[in-house]
Amino acid sequence: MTARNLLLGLLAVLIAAPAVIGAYPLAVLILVLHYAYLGIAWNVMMGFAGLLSLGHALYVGLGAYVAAALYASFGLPALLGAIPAAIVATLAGLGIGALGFRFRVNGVYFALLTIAFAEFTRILFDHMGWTGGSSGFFLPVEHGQLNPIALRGPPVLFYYVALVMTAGAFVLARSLMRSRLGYAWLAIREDPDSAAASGVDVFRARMAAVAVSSALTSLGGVFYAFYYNNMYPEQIFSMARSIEIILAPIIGGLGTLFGPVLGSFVLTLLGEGTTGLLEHFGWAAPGAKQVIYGLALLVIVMVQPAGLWPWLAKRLRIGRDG
Amino acid sequence: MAEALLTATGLSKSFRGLKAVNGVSFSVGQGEILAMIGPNGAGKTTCFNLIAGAMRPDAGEVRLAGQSVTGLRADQICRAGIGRTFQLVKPFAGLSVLDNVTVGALNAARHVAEAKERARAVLDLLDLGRKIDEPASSLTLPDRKRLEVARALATGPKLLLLDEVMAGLRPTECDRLVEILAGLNRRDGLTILLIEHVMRAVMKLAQRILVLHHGEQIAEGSPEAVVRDPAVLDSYLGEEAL
Amino acid sequence: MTYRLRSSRRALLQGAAAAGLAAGLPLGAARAQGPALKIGVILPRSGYLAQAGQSCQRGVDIAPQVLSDLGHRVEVVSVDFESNVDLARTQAEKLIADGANVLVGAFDSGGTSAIAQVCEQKAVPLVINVAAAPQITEQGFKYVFRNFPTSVMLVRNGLSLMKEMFKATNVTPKSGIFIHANDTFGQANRGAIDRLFPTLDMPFKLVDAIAYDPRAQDLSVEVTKCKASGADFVIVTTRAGDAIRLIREMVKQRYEPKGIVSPGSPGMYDQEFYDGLGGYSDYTITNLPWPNFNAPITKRLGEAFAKRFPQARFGVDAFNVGFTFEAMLVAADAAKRAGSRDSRAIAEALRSTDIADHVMTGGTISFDAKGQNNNIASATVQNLKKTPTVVLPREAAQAKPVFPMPGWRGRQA
Amino acid sequence: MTVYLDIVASGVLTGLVYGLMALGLSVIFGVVRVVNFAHGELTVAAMYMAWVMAGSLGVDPILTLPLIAAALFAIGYALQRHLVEPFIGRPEHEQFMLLLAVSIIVLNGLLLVFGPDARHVAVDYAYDSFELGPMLLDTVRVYAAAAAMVLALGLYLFFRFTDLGTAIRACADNLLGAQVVGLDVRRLYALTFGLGCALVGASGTLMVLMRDATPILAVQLTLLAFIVVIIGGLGSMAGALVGGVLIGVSEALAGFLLMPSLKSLFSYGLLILVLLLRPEGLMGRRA
Repeated sequence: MTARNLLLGLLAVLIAAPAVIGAYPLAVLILVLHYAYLGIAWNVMMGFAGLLSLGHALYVGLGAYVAAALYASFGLPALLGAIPAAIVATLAGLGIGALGFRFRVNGVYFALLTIAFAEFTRILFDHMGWTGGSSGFFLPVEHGQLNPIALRGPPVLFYYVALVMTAGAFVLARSLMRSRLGYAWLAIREDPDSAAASGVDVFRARMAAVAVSSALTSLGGVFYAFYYNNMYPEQIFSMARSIEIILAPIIGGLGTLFGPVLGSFVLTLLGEGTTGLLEHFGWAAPGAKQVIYGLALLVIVMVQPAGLWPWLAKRLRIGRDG
Repeated sequence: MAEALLTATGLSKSFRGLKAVNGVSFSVGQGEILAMIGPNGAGKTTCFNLIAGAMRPDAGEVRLAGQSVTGLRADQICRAGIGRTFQLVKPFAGLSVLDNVTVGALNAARHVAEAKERARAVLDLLDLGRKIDEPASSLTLPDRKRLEVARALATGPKLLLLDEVMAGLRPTECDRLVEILAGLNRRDGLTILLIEHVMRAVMKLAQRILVLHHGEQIAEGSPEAVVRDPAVLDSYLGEEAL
Repeated sequence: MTYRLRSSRRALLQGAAAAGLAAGLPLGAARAQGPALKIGVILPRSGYLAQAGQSCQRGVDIAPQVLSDLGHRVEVVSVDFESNVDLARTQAEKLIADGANVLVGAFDSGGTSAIAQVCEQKAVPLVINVAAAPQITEQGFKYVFRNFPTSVMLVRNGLSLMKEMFKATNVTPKSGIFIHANDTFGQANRGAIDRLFPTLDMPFKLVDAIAYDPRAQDLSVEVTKCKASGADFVIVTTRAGDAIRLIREMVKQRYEPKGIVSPGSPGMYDQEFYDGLGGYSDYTITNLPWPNFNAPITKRLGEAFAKRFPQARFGVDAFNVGFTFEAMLVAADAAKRAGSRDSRAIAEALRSTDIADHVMTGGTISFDAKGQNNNIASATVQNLKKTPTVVLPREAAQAKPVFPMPGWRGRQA
Repeated sequence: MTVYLDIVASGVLTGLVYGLMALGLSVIFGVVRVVNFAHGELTVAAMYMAWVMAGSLGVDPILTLPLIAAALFAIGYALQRHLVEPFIGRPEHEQFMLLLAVSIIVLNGLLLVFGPDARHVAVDYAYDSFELGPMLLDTVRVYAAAAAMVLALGLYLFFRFTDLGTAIRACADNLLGAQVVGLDVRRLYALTFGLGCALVGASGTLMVLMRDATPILAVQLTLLAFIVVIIGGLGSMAGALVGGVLIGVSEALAGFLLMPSLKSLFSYGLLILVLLLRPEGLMGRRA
């Protein structure tokens, strides 16, 4: 059971899925793939370069707003709008990274810095008139139109876009992990001083990690904008979304390639499954599902802090970073 | 004496008033092995860190093959051609032995495949060939020492800085390492500057010895001469002893 | 308390038949006893909108029984989207996959818009109980029907009722100030006031507009700013909990405006408002659509509510319960007229909705081309003896409006 | 002119309440170095406890303060001993996940038990305000501010002059050194976490006088506590108060002069500046 054919098998199943499953499972899978993608993007910064970002919703929001604004005012289709969106998010990421690293802000303080920037931007967007401020930004909804370039179409289009994005991010992460830059990241994550002594330019490598991570994350934001067709600063830049983004990679397995994907599957199914079970037994009092979800997180973090994928990989005797 | 590969002039560094290194000047000839000895707290490791870019000197200059490298960052100095090990070994614990050394090898290779090849060669040289896929965290202390040397060597240095690599090794392992280092020096003309307490290794390897005490040079010369120099004995055994 | 009222079909049919006979209500032409209409209800019962979501849910819980008295057999499936847009989408798909013929929801404008898109794609009608963002009915949806006023309508009705109140009590404030939460609803109201205030030649000058952060720990600075503006009339748009803090600060800072009026936001008619402020809650006013208590259907809804939720007060929950029940009534009525449970047929029938006797104030329920009900009227609801009481328009009034409101002193908490 | 006096006075009062609310975090984060992301949720739990106690005993919540502080102390001690201890020294993201899970459980547990409606505690002086010259000082917040200063002073004396306090400070300064000299670090950390939670209990009891207890309050309190503690300076009791006042006054002025909805823009801006320029905070020692 090598990692390769396990992955190809999963990909084949996912490609065929829409033909067999109903609209509800399809919507759930879109959510799974969306957060798997964002998990991979976030993991580049944390899993590879050891930088804990708790404000990644900032890049989702920037990506969404830029692409949506360009589409609404100039009709620029999503795929083209994604480029300036990624550029804006990357500049923001580089700005935060440069400030953080230059002033030697690290560990918990770096995490707090990312939170501060995300909340700062949320409040700014709450007051920006031309993006609708806090009453939200709505995209015109085209009915019954299929235009993949502009991300206009039925959910199954978004499913395949999410699948392509996730697979692409996986392959990109895998190649990065095996590249010169990837080795530099892994070295920095383990020991920055020793990495420097081995010829790694720590500052530039970290900035590269932030740039790649924020650019990828912003593409997830572009997807969000055209899938939901509306954005509120309070929801898209929210702390809750930043936390949602880090759950899958941490529960799945930090620094691994498949961790974020597995984590996203497990957590989303845990959520939907708990809701279903509770309703079945009639205990669906509001809050009950979240208490169970919290307990599950607690158990996983205490029993298997390195994440589920490394544990599972050992069981299936696959290379750890498969 | 061969023309100097490394020259340090007037190196000084103090920490909140304590003069750890005070005006140290010396040079290491191309292809030479110089040992730096002295009691604990003499400023040896600080001197190393000033040369290797881990710390910025308060005063003084460091030149490598005629080029000034004073105050450069650790990675710039590594790229300039100085490989170093740490007194307290700092492996990339979560990575495999091969990946640990590949990180260093990337400093001297165009792409990853070439770096891996280079890493395998250096690991074989240091008798770690059989353990390349094990995580660095599972290695014994001697193996970690060898891993540290391997990573420094893999960066393709002109000058190798070794900080007490023999500490904690059994005599046989010590001799084996001395043999490898001597071979590199003979075969590839690798210049070595090492800090070492294990006199057994110093006497075998070093062509010249520099003695530091309280941050200052108190003696320099051939191993035989230095070992008998009264000032050196005082520094180790303390004045009253006589 | 089970939320999934998927009680077996048999029990429901018996209940409906028995109720029909017992009440002697004409069941209309004996329809073929086809299966009941399946309504999927989607509300934020947890998360930051839990308070409003659960209030609407109380309307859902009593609706089937009241609707069956009116000859509509409905089966309700309720889901909680936890005030989270991602879940709004998946839970809407789940309801439709489970066979819901029509959806009702969702209070939060972001969630409602996400659900609207799912309904549009699946051609399943969505009847919005509460959600004020105007854009929802501007996006060209054919399967979305909103029996709830947009913020523009709320503010227009609210401002004209204020003028009516000034005439009724022949007291007119000199200067007013508008203080609102800087969130979706607050911003929408701000936009509406900026646009409408100049056009309605209001008898007082609007001195300033203050936006506050609903997350703020305390609102003392905001009230100080109001007091400093010298305004003697305060218009507020708040989230549930903020209204309490605003009034408390006004009492502490001894700021006594002639009136505190909301053009339709939650906060000043929730049970926690009365618990929190006691006597200080009196005389505050909210202009919003309110149940017409003289209508028989409202009485029946109130009785069902009292039986099912003895500890809650119908008068207080009436806004959320009323609009949520009306949304389900609209859906059931359309299904009955369409004579089928097919979603497209129901949607077609919804377009020609024309319900005269319904719970909330205002003309008959009917939808324009964009699916918006424009006949919703507002009433002036003033808190008298800690109870929301309709004081305007005169024909629906239960008491006379008190304006200007007495000072804070002498009222115990 | 007096309006500015009012604004600044109100800012100082609010700031001291912020400080009171952040004291518990300053102790836990400052000493045990654990990112207590459940701080807000524990505060709201204390508010609910105060509401229940005040309701059932029919007494002013301030009298129940010692009881609730003791209850929270026990919770904190148990939390550290059984949940947090294995995570000391582990990477930050693991600690963050642990306490995030705890916060999700506590928050939604409260929603389950108490429902979403705000719970209010009525006290007769709730609407009074002291007159100090032209200024009107809100009675409740004056009490809370006074409590904040008393607690901060008490903490300062505890850490400065008692053996236990000194031992805990030793752990904070140099964990290894403390262990080497034979301090039972496990017990000390548990006591510190308990002490931190006891402070959360005290501030929760007073908070319920100012804000009605509702689950959604929790996340705001957690973020605010971190801002106050970082700006004020880790592990410094006075720092929490100074940080609180600095934010309270800056928010008040920004709210009054510009727009109240921009208040927290300034606190986050301030946090960014402090994180960059003086990470140890105004009153903290260089880490």
